[in-house]
Amino acid sequence: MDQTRRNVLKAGGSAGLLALLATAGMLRSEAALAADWNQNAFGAKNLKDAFDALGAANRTQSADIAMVAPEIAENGAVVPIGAVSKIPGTESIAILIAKNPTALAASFDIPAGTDPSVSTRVKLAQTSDVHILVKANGKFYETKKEVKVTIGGCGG
Amino acid sequence: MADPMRIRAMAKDGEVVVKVLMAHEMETGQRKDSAGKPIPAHFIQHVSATWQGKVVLSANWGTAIAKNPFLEFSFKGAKKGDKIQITWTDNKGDKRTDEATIN
Amino acid sequence: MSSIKLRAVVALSGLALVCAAQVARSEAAVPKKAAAPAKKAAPESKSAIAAEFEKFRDIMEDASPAELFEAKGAELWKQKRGPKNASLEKCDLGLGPGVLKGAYVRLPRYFADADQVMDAERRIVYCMVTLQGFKESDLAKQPFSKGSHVPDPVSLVTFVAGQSRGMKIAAPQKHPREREAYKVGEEIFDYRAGPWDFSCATCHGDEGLRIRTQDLPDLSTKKGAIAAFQGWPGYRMTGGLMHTLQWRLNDCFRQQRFPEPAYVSQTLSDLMTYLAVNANGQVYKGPGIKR
Amino acid sequence: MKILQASIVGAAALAVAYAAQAQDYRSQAISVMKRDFHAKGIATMDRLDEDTLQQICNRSDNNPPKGLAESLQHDQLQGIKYPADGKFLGDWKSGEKIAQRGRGMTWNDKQGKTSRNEPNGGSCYNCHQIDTKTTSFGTIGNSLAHFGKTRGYGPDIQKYVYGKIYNAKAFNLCSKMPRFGHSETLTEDQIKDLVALLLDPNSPVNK
Repeated sequence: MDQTRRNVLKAGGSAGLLALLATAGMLRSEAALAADWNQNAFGAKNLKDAFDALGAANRTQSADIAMVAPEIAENGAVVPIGAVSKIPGTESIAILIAKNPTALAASFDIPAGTDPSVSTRVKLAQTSDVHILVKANGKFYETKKEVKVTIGGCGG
Repeated sequence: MADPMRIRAMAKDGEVVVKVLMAHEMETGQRKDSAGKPIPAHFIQHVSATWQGKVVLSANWGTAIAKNPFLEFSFKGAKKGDKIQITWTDNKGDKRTDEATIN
Repeated sequence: MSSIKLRAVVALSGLALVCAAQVARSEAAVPKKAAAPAKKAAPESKSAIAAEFEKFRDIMEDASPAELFEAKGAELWKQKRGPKNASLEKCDLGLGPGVLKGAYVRLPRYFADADQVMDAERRIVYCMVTLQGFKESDLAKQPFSKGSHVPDPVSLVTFVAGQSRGMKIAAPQKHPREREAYKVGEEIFDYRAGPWDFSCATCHGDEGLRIRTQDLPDLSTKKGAIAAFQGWPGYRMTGGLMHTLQWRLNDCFRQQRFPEPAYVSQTLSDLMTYLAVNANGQVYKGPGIKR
Repeated sequence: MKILQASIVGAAALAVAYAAQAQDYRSQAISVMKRDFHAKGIATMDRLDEDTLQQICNRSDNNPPKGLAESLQHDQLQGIKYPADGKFLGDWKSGEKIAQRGRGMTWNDKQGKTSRNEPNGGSCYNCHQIDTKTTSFGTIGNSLAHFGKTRGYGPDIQKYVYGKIYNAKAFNLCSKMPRFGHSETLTEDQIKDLVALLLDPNSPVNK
């Protein structure tokens, strides 16, 4: 990966790049998609480094991001997380888990025509804040919520 | 070879809601086997959904996505009977594409 | 049942004579379940946690990873496999060869061809052996999901169970062997032994209890039995593994600190008969999600 | 396992009496289990054999006649080995770990330790509320929150708690609680640590 490309990724994340190419109507190979995977961001060991690697060092707390997540998760191995952004011009939505060994869990690019609303299920190593990071019109917005992880019984 | 995905795509009120389940270990690389040897990371890194050749969702994933991953999203423009393709690619280069009809 | 057992105690010679007088009294005055009544700790927090778990369980059941295994089982059912290169489409799950709809909720039942009361997995394994030529000893080697390994019977049971989704549980009790299975199952359920003096009933014989944050249904009641029957086969969040009732009972015995019951054995069929019959009349929702 | 003479006679008589019953589903259940089970790791087949106490509890729906219960409780009490140094209070911090740990004694575990080579756990939180900071606790047993604060810290209660953990059946014959000392699940030092968790004034349980 050359330096220019790295800078593009660092500045905009794969989200911006993909949106750009999508609007340009370019279909890319799987190899190119895989190369988009932001090693620095996904490899970051803590929240700050992950935000930095996504170019999201500066973020605004926003009430226009809704997170659906349990207060207390039945099992940290499968925690449902939903994120909805009401911020106009939402380009991407990322899920970060503060206390996981690597903080960035997922990043979704939202092309025009797709709702800024995604759900998935994540692993939580322990009780942790879960952050939703939204990129809209080149700016970053954030909300967070604590999800508790408990010790269970025999497994139903 | 990886098992097929389960894709449900339902058109409702001008929108298509897509729910996908993928069969994948999503091994974090942080675990050890019973002999104490680290189990190498093996996880889906990229998922994309296309409708009529247009990417309607593209995601990059890390190791924190739960085993046998679930993904839900919705988009506008498609109608019943249209087809949607989902493709995942993992860190070992394995990939799988499945198709579903919107209903 | 209680009075029969007390009569057995009365029948004690020697020592029993000493306490015969108290027997009559205890029959009248002492409630049936006298073992260490539990004082409920913080019921508010219990219900709040349980409600939260339930809400997100519902979200996940809407798209349960169990579906992946149900689909796999459907493929396996049709495929010609095994030494005899046959499919399972002629397998009789109790409603006739190849009849899948409603079969799961009518098991365990007595099968004359095997002269056994069989639960779903035991019957499927029987079909894999008789129709396809697999060896039971091979299937029993690693019968439970582990890591990325999902045994074929697990996917098959999940598929078969899915064919009873939304149907009422109707485990039969017509045949004498089915009634016997229920009675023997009940005795196994109540049998305390091992270093920790546990029976199934130690944890599952009273209402409203929980272990850690996990609710413990009282399997001797209708309400408790359906809670335990429901959701199996289940996708277990811990480890992300698909498991059947065969696994659930096996692991209960492990945690009961017992030795290991054989895979698809009578012990497990009898216990499942006890459970299913207690749950009779209630609607089975299909393969589910478990903690 | 130590069984007193009277109990052996009782058990034998009971077994004989019971075998004579018609439609004996219980003995059928026992023979089915003995045929279907196999030893695995430390979980040997003798675990399926009832001792006297288990026989009595199994045959009375955990509600034995009072006289019999008292006599057998007495036997159980006789078997408790109290610490030779007469001290009951160990280290509550270690006690908390033992209370949290639920592993040990299954067919996956090792002799006297867990599959992870830790000392056996007491599984206490599985059934009891203890330190209220731990919200994941069971309700099979009663709440032990603020145990010493509400019940006192004296030597008598220390001895009682030690004995109760060592062999709960000495106090309530068909209690659901395992006999942790009697079954050699926990060592003397571990039981002392648990006593301290409940009865050390500095333990968070009493804060």
